[in-house]
Amino acid sequence: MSKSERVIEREEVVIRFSGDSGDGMQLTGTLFSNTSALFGNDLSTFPDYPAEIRAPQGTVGGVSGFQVHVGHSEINTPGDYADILVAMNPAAVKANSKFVRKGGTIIIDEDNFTEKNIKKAGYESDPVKEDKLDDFNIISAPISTLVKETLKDHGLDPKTVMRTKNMFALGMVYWLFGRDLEYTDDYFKGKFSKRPKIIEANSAVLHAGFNYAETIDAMSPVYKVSPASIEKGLYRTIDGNTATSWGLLAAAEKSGLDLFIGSYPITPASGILESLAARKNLGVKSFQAEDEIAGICTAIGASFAGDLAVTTTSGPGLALKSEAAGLAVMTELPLVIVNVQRGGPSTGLPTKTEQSDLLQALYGRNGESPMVVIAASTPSDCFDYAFQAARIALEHMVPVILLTDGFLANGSEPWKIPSVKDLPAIKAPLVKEGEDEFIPYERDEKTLARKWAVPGVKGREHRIGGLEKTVKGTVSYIPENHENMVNMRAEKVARVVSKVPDQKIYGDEEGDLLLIGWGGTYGHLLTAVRELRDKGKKVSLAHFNYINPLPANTGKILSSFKKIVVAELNAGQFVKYLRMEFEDFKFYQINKIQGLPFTCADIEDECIKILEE
Amino acid sequence: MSKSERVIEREEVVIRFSGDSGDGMQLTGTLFSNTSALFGNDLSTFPDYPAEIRAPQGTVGGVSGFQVHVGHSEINTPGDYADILVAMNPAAVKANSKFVRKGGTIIIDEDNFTEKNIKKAGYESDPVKEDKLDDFNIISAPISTLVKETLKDHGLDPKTVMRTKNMFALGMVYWLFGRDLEYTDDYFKGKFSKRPKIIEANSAVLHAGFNYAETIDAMSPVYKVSPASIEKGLYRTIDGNTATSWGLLAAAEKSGLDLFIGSYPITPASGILESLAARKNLGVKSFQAEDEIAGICTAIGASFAGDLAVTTTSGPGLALKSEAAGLAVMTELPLVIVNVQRGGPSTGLPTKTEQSDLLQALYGRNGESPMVVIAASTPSDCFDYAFQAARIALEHMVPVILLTDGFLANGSEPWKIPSVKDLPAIKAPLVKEGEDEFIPYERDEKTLARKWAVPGVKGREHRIGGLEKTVKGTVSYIPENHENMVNMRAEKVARVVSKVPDQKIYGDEEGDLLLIGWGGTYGHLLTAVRELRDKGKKVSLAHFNYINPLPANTGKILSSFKKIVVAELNAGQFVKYLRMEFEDFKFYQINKIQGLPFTCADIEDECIKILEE
Amino acid sequence: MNQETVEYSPKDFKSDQEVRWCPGCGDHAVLSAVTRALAELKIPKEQFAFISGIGCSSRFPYYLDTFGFHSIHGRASAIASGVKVANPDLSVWQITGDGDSMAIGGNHFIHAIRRNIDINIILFNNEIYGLTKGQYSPTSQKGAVTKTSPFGTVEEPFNPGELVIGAKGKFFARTIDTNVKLSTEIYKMAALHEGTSVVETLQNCVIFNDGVHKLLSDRETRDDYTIVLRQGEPMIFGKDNDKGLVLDGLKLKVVKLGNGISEKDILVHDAQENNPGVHLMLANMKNPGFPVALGVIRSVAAPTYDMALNGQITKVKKETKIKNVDDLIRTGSTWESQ
Amino acid sequence: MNQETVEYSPKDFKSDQEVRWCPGCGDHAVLSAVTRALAELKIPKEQFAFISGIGCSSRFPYYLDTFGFHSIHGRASAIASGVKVANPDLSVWQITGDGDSMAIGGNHFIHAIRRNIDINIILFNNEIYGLTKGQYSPTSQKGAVTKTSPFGTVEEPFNPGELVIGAKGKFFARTIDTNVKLSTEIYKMAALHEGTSVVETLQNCVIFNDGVHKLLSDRETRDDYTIVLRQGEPMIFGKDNDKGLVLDGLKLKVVKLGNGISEKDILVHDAQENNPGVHLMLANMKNPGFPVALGVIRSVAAPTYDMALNGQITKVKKETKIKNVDDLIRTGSTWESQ
Ligand SMILES: Cc1ncc(C[n+]2csc(CCOP(=O)(O)OP(=O)(O)O)c2C)c(N)n1
Ligand SMILES: Cc1ncc(C[n+]2csc(CCOP(=O)(O)OP(=O)(O)O)c2C)c(N)n1
Ligand code: SF4
Ligand code: SF4
Ligand SMILES: [Mg+2]
Ligand SMILES: [Mg+2]
Repeated sequence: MSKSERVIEREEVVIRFSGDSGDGMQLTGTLFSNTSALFGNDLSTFPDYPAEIRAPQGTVGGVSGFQVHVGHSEINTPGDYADILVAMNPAAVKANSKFVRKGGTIIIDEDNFTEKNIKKAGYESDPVKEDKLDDFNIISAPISTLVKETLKDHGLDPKTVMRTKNMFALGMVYWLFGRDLEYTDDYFKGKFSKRPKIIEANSAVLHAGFNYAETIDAMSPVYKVSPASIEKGLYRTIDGNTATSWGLLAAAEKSGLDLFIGSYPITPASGILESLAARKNLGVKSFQAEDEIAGICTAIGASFAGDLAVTTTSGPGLALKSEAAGLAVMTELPLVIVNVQRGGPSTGLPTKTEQSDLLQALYGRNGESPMVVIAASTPSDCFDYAFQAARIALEHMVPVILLTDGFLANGSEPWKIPSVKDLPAIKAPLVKEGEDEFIPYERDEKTLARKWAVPGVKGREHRIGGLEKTVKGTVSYIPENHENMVNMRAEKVARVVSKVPDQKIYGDEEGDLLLIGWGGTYGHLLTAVRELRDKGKKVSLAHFNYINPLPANTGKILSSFKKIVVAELNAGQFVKYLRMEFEDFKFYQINKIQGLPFTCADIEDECIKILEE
Repeated sequence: MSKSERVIEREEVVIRFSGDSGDGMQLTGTLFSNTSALFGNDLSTFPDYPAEIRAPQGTVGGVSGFQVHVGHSEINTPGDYADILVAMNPAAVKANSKFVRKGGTIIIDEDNFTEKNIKKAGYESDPVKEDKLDDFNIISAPISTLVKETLKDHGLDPKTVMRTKNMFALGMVYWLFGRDLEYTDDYFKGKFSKRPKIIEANSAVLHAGFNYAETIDAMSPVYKVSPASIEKGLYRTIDGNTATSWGLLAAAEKSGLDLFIGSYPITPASGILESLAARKNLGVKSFQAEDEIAGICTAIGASFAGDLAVTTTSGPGLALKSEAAGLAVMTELPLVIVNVQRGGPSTGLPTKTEQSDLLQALYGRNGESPMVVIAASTPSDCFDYAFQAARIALEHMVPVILLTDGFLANGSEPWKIPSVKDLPAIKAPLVKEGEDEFIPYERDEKTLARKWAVPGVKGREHRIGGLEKTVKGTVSYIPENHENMVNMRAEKVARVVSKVPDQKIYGDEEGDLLLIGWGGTYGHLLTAVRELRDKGKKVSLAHFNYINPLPANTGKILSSFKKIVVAELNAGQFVKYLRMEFEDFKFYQINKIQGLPFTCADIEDECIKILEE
Repeated sequence: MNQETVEYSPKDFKSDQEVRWCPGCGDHAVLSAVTRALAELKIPKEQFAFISGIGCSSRFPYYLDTFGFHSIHGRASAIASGVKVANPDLSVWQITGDGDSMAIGGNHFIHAIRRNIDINIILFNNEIYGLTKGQYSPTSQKGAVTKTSPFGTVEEPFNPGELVIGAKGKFFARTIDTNVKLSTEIYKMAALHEGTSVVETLQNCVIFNDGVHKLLSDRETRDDYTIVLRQGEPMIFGKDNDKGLVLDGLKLKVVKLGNGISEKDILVHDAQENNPGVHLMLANMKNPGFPVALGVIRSVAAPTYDMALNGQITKVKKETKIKNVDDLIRTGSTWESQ
Repeated sequence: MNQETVEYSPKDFKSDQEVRWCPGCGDHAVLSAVTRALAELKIPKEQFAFISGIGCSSRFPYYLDTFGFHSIHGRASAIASGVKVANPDLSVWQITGDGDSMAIGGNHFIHAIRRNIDINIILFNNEIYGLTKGQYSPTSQKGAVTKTSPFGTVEEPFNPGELVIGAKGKFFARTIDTNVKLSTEIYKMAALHEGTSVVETLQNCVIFNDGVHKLLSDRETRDDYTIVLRQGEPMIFGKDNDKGLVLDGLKLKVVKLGNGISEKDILVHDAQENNPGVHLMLANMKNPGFPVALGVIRSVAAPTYDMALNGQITKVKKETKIKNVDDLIRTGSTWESQ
């Protein structure tokens, strides 16, 4: 067979790079993604790595994976099953073979399939036999040997030589897809600009891999995924954490305020703090606090002083912030709290994704302490919802919780780069200097927001605090005043609905089944609904970004479908919330609590079951 | 009129003592309560004091009050309105006159009604006029002058003399009720055993007040409240915080374990720590921690080491404990968390009562983190539910949250003293020394409780922690294991239902309206339902003590009434929870968020409105 | 801070709120001293921000006509840090109790000090939890009988000065509520010091711990039981100025002047010495045996966090090519799709 | 603790769990040293409880075949305190990182020390957050470039020894991962000390902070850059044992032996001196200019919290008439109703 005969033109392909934590699989995946994006594919990625920095070499616990889904048309998930698996060692096969599509391709470094490694991975004998992979297209290459050979005259030490193995595999994959090596060569030049030997070595190995793939005959099939026909414009790939921090930066610029971030590192939220700490060039005051409580408290202080204040964390950190979050509710100061959800409870599964902090976000504070809660649904729309969270906080003088999750935070996709001038304006109710009395809890008629008088503004001295107050800011135990203030704070949050667009529906406005989701499961649910509709099912999707308050048309949407199914990566938290808010409906549930995203297939099956019930 | 003509035989009388924080009103009320209890009355008390230690003298903010409801038959609340108000100064009138029953009696110290004090209290002129108190029976006595006179030869300094004023007022009240002075005289002897002069002075003033009341003619009416016909037995008065600590002590004794309390002081929960710190004679290890987090964490450590471990707090403190509470869920260690609810959000109204921490107790933790939640409903049954909380924690190996509130904590009532031998046995699943493998998360078939192997027991070395684990205790990221463990932890909490008695109903088993309440509002709701039933309404009460899990018959009860009304001192938290759990009902709500208990009258009115809707 | 100078009297700093401390509470005197110090600083009123936690003392900001924030228990150091970093031009003060700063707030307290953020901390030390009605605090003396220690505490207290130094503190002073003049002076010095300044203010709680500092405040005893340290002056004290401190090997010793010992033998106070050894000993002196040290014990110049951070921002901003968000989101690898 | 003595070898203390630290991580060596120390202590295995927080180092308890608790970030001091107070017979150890103990856990850390609860704290100081992949910690040197400080940190680090002393610490020692022999010895001494003992263990994170302690561990430099302090011995160091420490006024100075300076001029180490002055200076010594002090720097006897509390309980129990709950609930005023 000549190459052209074996070319498979595909709408989309899923590829998973996997190997030891030290094998550089995250980088390999990222380079492949970027090259594909440059080529014009749409894509979605899912990194999946162990909680240990370096788990013992060669064990399943130490396998690090990076899955990329590239496509000609719109891609919404990193894919359920891989078409191609790159497995640098037996453990990588062990961990991943069940996620390879029947008949898919598995590329292995045969040099690593020694008896010792096979045992370490937990196999008794031949992995191909044990995992029944005979139907698969196994490409076994002596990668380590070939790399050594390639670099034998480069004068490098053996450790450095072996570190380039991943580039050999990447070269092979590029050949499979007919991709250009230029982007990757450029990357080497930028990254190692002061170490020309390393540039040369990586490049040599990359090309060797590409050439090797071309040379050997077993190499089939070759995938062609044409560029996606996406909207005209300037694009880049972006992950959720970066998008979140950039959205906040955009909000700072639009509001004319400095951005302050007070945070304590925690997986998978640290990336936001790291990305903003690097933005001193845009005036970001990044404060790495001694703990999560200090994170939110420094942010509250910065908000009191007039900055756009942000604190970022993940589940256990949100729990720690809950007392101080109540202070922000009580003092009615603008604040954005980003919670990148991960597997719980307690330390739980820190590097895995889950949606189980929703009820904590809604109710995890003492007293009647309502808070605006919104959720992003794709890596790139983290930008939009971070921007929106800041806008609501500043214009309504409320703390806002933005929920993302590990899947969004680390996943990436192409993003059409917006122009800041096209983003909505943000006008915080700042008070100017003056002689007239300043009344701290006097409210805007429409939004019920109080005014923001920051220290340094002449004539606006006043006191706020966590004790209940009268409108004038005097501490008060008067029963009616308390009831009134509790109601005001609730009503103020309810009125944020004026900034919440009507809930959109994918599919028809009515039908047999409405699938409901929220946050990071968007891609999977959308794909499932698409497939169901392709099969002729009367199924639509309502995927929520605004949780509290809910979009004004939510009740109406619910009443337009025969059955309502709420799918979440938890034991049923949004569905509980919907039950609280809407007494008249029966809600079905689909739940998964495995630290992993949904698979589209599961969702489809469940929906069909419910439809047929 | 002779005295006997003016004697009014009453089923029940409400009396409120009020004055400056420094006037000793809490003590006065307590002494009156104890005397009435000794006499055989049933009673209920409600202390109500300012958040400041000493607010400025003579201001409304500084008024401290203590209300007692005494009765011949069962008394369940401190009463909506007072029959008798003792007001030591104008501010006390200002703060309380609206809570006096039309035509009631107001005893004032006329020496304190100077122009300055009247102004300080916020009156322009005569309080009686301004508050339209002409219909009231005002007994104006020159108390200060009379006290000075009484003690002029006792050789005491003026400050000490004036400190006895409250005893004059108490003497007057005793006369009004025909009570014996003996108990109070004995109290002086015990309290001031080393200062005979002080005993004499207090006693002299008490008797002077009594005699003065007998002497003056304006003194009417005289109240006779006969002893209540309560069950035979030994009684004492008890407040909620003391009852809570004693219930925990009883559980320690029954389980054969030492009691460890790790807490940080906070109003209104401090009393529990204080009461247990005094119980070193019963071996209590009381640890005043540096903050709430250390409070719960030392308790978790003590639980790991084999003590019955407790941590106590109020709203903001519970928020701080939420991360560590999740650790207790994950490690499946027995732990009792007592939360004495107060007005929120944030610091809120720290000395006032509220029921607004329910959703925080249920959902205020990251991840899927279900916890047993129970609530006491009267000062004395804090004993029973504290005991029960400990029993569930120990026998099911779970953390349990016990909710009480400021009203229960500080309120008191007569309590029939139980015998410890009559309390149920408590058997914790402790593991003995042994050579066979210990499997940390192996579960009891019935309860799903794991076993408790404490350090020091030979051969039982093992490791636990906050990361997800397999049954054997190995850290695990396996998706199915996580899902299974999440479900197990939820199911384990659900199975606690085996210890939850069926929900009782006051009134008929079916009817037009079911009033639902939970926790500290029991007395008020019961009284309201009684009155409604007396009026012929088909109303019953279901008052919940077990919140999670709910009693097994809850659904059945709900379906036996035409209308369901949930009354709570918050914006509607239990009703939200019921909506989550039961999709098929419509729930009405009665809510009050004023830092105060319900008034029975309000509840009655609201129920009638809903009945007539 | 560069602002116009202005003239104030102490009462310009009093708010319209009713002062709610117990009559006789030491807090009243501290309020006096602070309003005097503020008036003397000649900083525009709107530049002051007072941040407190929870406790009797933490009610303080309500009584001052400045920007004020009565926050939550223990968190004032963190909130004040945020205020100062957000706006380094402000004069930021933290008001806190011994429980608020050293029990629940201990971590934020030591970290603010370590970072040397330019805030002025007035720490009211009454060795008790006042607001919650009399439980022991981390500064209560060992054996103290309180509501939560009916048989006496079994734990050693912190000494605030020692903890401050252990946390890399650059400014520590001590004063006492009853000495309003000294307090005024010290609060001013704290304000003028750049970096975290901690002023432990010994305060009497008349209700729950009356008289704990009695020997140090009573007219008859105070001169013998305290020493007021002043920069560059010999450490002499006593009703008759007849006692002094000298070094005996590596330890301090009290000596009587006269009989061959003269002023020049007495140790001279140097608050500006970087090595904290002597400061630690001075902060640790206690009765009996030694006078309690009042005055500025340690005052060492060092870069502040807020200045360093803002300096870094200024520098990076100057050097960058990325001037706004549009620039930022277009850096790195992008591609055109048509 | 009074228990039968028993014989163990280090491997008796190794659990069946796979050790998951990076190859080359300093934690491996600490694990070795600890298992050796435990074996040498001859305490029955079931008496050991190891409590940790979260961090790479905090995985430690999984690898030991003792009772172990891998808790949550920063709280190990509090949990360990609870364990020890509940059962004072146990040998309780806390394993913690520089972030775990001094960032989020700072407050519990200083309070455990102040209370002098008898726990042994091994503090792994790699000057970085390892587990979360390389952010700076409260011990990272000023200017450190890390993931969250791309332009260098602007804050001064804590020195653990100084903080321990500021918190009234009675036992502080320092060792380094690479010196397993010294570590073993010091962990044993920590275990034998009654009260909180803190052993700062300098540890190399090969991934995120490789080489931070290089000068102190490399064969060629370590003897000149460190000094191992031993009770009662002169403070001499250097490859050729030719350097020593002397006091110069109130400060330490490095001198060269010979040329008129002999061993007897050199300062003798006294870890048992109550006055912390010299200990503070020793703990603070750093390169360049001074060797870094290893060994037990401070070890002062003092009553422990757990003993005092349990002593109080024993005493009160003996004196009380209330022997059980039935007695208790019948004290005070009660009445019969018939
Ligand atoms: C989270 C939280 N925990 C506990 C409390 C209760 N509390 C308020 S003030 C205080 C201690 C007060 O002592 P201190 O800081 O010394 O101030 P003082 O009243 O003595 O001036 C405590 C325990 C609280 N308000 N919030
Ligand atoms: C409440 C909470 N906040 C943050 C984290 C994330 N976190 C885990 S370990 C760690 C710091 C680790 O540093 P260190 O204590 O020095 O230990 P090392 O990994 O260096 O041994 C952080 C920030 C967490 N797990 N929990
Ligand atoms: S309780 Fe003590 S500290 Fe609080 S206001 Fe009264 S005297 Fe002052
Ligand atoms: S990241 Fe650093 S500290 Fe953590 S295991 Fe690896 S080398 Fe050790
Ligand atoms: Mg105090
Ligand atoms: Mg570290």
